[in-house]
Amino acid sequence: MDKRLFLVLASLALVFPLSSGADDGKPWDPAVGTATITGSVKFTGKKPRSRPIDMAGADEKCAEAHGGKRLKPDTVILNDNGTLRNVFVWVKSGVEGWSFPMPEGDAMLDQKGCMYSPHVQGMRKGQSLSIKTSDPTAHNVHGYAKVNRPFNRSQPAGAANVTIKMKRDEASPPMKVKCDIHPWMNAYVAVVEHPYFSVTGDDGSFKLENLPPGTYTIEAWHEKYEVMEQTVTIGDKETKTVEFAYPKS
Amino acid sequence: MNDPQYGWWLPPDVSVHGADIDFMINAIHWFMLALFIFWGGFIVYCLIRFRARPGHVAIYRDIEAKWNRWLEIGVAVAETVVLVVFAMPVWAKIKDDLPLAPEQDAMVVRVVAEQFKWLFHYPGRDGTFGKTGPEFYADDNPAGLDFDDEAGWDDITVRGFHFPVDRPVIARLTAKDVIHSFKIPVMRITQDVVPGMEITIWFQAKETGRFQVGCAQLCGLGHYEMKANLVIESKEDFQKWLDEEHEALGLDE
Amino acid sequence: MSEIVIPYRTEPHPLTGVTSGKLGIWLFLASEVMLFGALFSSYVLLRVGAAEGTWPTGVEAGLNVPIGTFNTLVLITSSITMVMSWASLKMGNPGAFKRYMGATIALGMLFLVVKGFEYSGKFHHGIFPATGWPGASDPSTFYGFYFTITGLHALHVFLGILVNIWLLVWGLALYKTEPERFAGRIEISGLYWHFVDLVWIFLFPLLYLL
Amino acid sequence: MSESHAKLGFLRSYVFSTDHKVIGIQYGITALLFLFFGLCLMMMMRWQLAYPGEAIPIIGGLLGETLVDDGAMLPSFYNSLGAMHGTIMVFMGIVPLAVGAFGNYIVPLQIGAPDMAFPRLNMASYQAFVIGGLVMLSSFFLPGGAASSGWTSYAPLSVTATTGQTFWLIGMIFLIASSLLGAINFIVTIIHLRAEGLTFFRLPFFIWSQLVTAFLLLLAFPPLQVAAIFQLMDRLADTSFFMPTGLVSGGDPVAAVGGGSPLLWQHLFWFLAHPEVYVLILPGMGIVAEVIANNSRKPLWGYRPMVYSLLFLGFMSFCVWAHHMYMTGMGTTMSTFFQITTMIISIPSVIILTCLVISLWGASIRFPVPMLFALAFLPMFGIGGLTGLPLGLAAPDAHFHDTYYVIGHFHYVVAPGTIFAMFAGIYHWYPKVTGRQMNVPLGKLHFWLSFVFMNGIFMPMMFEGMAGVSRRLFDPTVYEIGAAVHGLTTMSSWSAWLLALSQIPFIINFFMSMRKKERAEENPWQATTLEWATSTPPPHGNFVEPPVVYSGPYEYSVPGASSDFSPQFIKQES
Repeated sequence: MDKRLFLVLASLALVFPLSSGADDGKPWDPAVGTATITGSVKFTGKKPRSRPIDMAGADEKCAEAHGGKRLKPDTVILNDNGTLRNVFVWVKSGVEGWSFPMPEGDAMLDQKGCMYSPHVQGMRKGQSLSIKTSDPTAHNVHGYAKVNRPFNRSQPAGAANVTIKMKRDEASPPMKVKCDIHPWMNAYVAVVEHPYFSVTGDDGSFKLENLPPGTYTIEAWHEKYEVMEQTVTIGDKETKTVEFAYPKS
Repeated sequence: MNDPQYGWWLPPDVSVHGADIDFMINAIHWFMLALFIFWGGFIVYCLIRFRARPGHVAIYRDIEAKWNRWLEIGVAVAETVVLVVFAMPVWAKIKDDLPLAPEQDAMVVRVVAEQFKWLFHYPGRDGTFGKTGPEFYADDNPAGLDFDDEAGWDDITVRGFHFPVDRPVIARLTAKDVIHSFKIPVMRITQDVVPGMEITIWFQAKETGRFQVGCAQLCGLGHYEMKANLVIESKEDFQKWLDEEHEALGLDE
Repeated sequence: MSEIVIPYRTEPHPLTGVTSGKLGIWLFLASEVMLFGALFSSYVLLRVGAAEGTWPTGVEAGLNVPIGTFNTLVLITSSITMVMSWASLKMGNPGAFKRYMGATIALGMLFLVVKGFEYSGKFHHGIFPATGWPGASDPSTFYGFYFTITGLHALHVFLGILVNIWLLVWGLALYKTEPERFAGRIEISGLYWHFVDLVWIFLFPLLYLL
Repeated sequence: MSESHAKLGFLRSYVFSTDHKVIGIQYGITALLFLFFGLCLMMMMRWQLAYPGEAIPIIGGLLGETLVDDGAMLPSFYNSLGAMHGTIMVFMGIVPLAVGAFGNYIVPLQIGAPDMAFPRLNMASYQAFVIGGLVMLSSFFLPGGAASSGWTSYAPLSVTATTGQTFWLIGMIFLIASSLLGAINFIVTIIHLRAEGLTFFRLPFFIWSQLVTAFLLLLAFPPLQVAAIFQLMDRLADTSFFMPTGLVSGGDPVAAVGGGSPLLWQHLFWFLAHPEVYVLILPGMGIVAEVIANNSRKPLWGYRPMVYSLLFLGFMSFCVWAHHMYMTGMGTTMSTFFQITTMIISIPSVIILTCLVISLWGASIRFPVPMLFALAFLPMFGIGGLTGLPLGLAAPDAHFHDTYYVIGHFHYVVAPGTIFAMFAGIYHWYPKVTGRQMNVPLGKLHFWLSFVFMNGIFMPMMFEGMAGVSRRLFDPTVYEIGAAVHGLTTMSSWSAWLLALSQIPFIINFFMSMRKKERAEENPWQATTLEWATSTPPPHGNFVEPPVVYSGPYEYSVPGASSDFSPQFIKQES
């Protein structure tokens, strides 16, 4: 239950930290990034059932944001074109050895109407996750990180953003975020070392741009289904399409 | 914010069994007050009459007090009366007399406690609960329903508690993670909800109203927020609410 | 600052008939009875509460009864040698005391070594305190109890060995000046040792046989 | 060379001393510091309760961002404060003060012994207490904060809690070991080292209370030791003694645990913790009995019934533990048994209190500061005891369980109850320890302010509980009932802060009186018991000549005697 005690003791023992940062590769050269992988995530099975969330019984302030309409969980959302939303697609291997420029600003996670937005997102290792509350009620954001340091912070209505720096990769599986006060609220945040990741939206498509030519393992992750993998080789200025189909049959 | 119905003494009682509890609480407090005044009066009297002053000498030999024996016997008798005449029968009625007979027309509801909200599970139109189990718990399935079981598909799972007045309610309480405690002050109910156990309680309301369900056992940092709205309503209103909830399920889509 | 003299160190108190040290160790053992009593009652409570067929007997769970029996005999023998060492002191034979005390310590260590082999055998088979009983649909806490109770008992044996080694190597100097007081210390250590032995005699059937 | 010698001398005589008097003082100072620390934790909690969500004045800005948000307290920090306030007050404040300090200092003196039976064991138990205390305190600096599962540490919440809980358990194991060693020492000392002529029924009531307390510690603590070991195993070795099958964490089922029982923890915990309640109160009763007998200038009324009640109380305290668990779904047979035992155990408490009250009849009552505290103890403990009555019955408990009524009830027993008794003891024995009297006007100021504000804190809690406000709520105004009685909460908080300020006269008095030139008389209270038979402060070894006892402990105002007190250690002309 309490592996962290061992970690604390172990880190106490290591007074002088071992040298780190061996993974800093050569600086990124935009000129090589010419290839693109696109595709979409189809959904072929029977539509899974879901039940509406009742917010009003526990917290009227949550329900007011939706005008009394019942929301359904964000777990499995099927698009009209038969594709699956909220699938995290990323390059699992093949881009090692580069040091990519960091994006400006933080990755944002908003708490609005007692739902997290976005439900699934990717961010860069070393970037900060900024958790905002737009609700007139208290939230408590609890990050069930397994690789990074877990966090658990209360945010009363109108509180300042909680900012957490993600120091390690944690993409497979992504970190789960839950609200301790509203148990139906959950989100997933994947922390990736490079910028090649994408989340399927309302058309079920994804796009991984500016890749250097090479052979890549592409992973697709969905919170409810099994992880899928495909290997692609792309050449200079080439665009290839990769299709995933859920659920695995 | 100040709700006039709550003050310094007991909150309003809308339950059928609460009158007995309230009677006991009031009677015991009158008894306590009488005892306290008697004792306090005696002490103050002694402090004044037997204060040290020139010429006053304490009495060495034991005073022959008989009344203290009577006081102690009186306390013992009062406690026995409270225990045998009130405490035991009242508690036995609350705990053991489950309204299981069909003519009592008890409503059954399943209550699931989790960090940090309550969930209320009604059997829905078909009157039967769907199959449930801890292995089905998931973020999109807080009630732990087996989605493949048709009997459970019309079940109503909500975060607020509604039940009709003048009809016995049997609540089956389970907890997912840690110990919680199901508390409704106006119904004079407190019942710990222990993970790994299903605890059955029953109660019946005699008045309608809007109140709150709370958690009385420390269950983590969101313990203070673990509340649910409670609506005790007439049978007609309750049926109307059930119908609305059935609509909200969107089964016909 | 002169050394203050506290009475009833070596002579028994007329009311209780024992020295202070002995009364102290009896009280300590009373609290130890509560300790192991609580362990045993917890075991019984969870075992009675476990669902049908989820609680293995010791043999089903892979505990080795012959080894357990051997260890029981080892501890009983060590209790006998403990008594003999005290008796030899009383008869004014420090040489025999050393031999018997040495044997007690050696037997205690043998017990721990055998126990260690039992543990490592379990670990080797992938059985840890957190392991549920694999034959059952519902996990039980049998192995948790097995490791916790025997572990605590082994800790008691270990502490007993330490005390005995101290008495044999460093404590013996007292024999030359105050033989009675030293014999009293051996008796106190012996009472503790017999208690640890007795606990095992309850533990062995509870975990291995029932 | 000579300097290092002197240093060694200092360490040997003040830090690693085996003299019961020095150990008693060490316990006393450490426990008072812990009590003060516990008070500070409580003052922070009271701020959050009175002004939820507002920044804590002064210290709010100093705390880290995991504890406060813009200076306003976060719920996890509140829970830590609650758990640690309870633990510190009970296990590191009152028990060490009542048993460690008063027991160590007074018991050997009052029975005419040169020291405790096992002086080195005595030192070891103080050291174990300090280590346990430091482990507890250090947990505040852990990443997840200190233990936050309440002082009761109910599983499974505590099993899945942050690392602070592990420190709590390890700290508890040290504190328990300390208490066990101390208990053995007290029992042997009281049975074996009584002075000649000091038969059991000539023992002062305080000694009896320490003897019974020691037995309770000896027999009740091992089960908690077991519970702590089980919980450590659950946390560190992933066993599931307290973890049932089918738990869910973070919305997902936990597969690997199962087979345990959360109620097992409660049984083991309360089997200790109910006798623990008597550990908290009995030494207090003992001190009050001493002070009242001394200042009423007459023998205690009903000494023997009091002793028998005490013994019965000690025995019965092992049979009532499950009255803390009526609401866990136990059957009516079990609850009936525990309701009956609970009603039975109230009778000896009533007898002791009645005897103390009747002792005032026909007395010649003086009102020095210790007597004021002892007299205030009587009604305060009375309120605490009486309010236990509805809680001991299952049906009213259905309303009161885990409300502020419970908090009010047990605080009336231990705060204006035991702590007032402790103050009575400090004012009473201060001249014995230091050879100086404490300042009287400052003492009276301290008493009256404390008396008013103690009630100001806890009386509102009774009404809040009556209204149905649950305890351990970070922000009770979240509930309609909590918002309706928020005025009471605020009153409680202000009283708490004023109570803390009221301790300033005491602190000044405590330190300034030590430096007074004027020495106290050898027997300033004209007392009869043995601690006054030796010089003040007593020498190493306590008595130059072993004292001999000729009479009972409270021979005051004996007809025909030359003065109004006839000490035990002086043979009377018959």
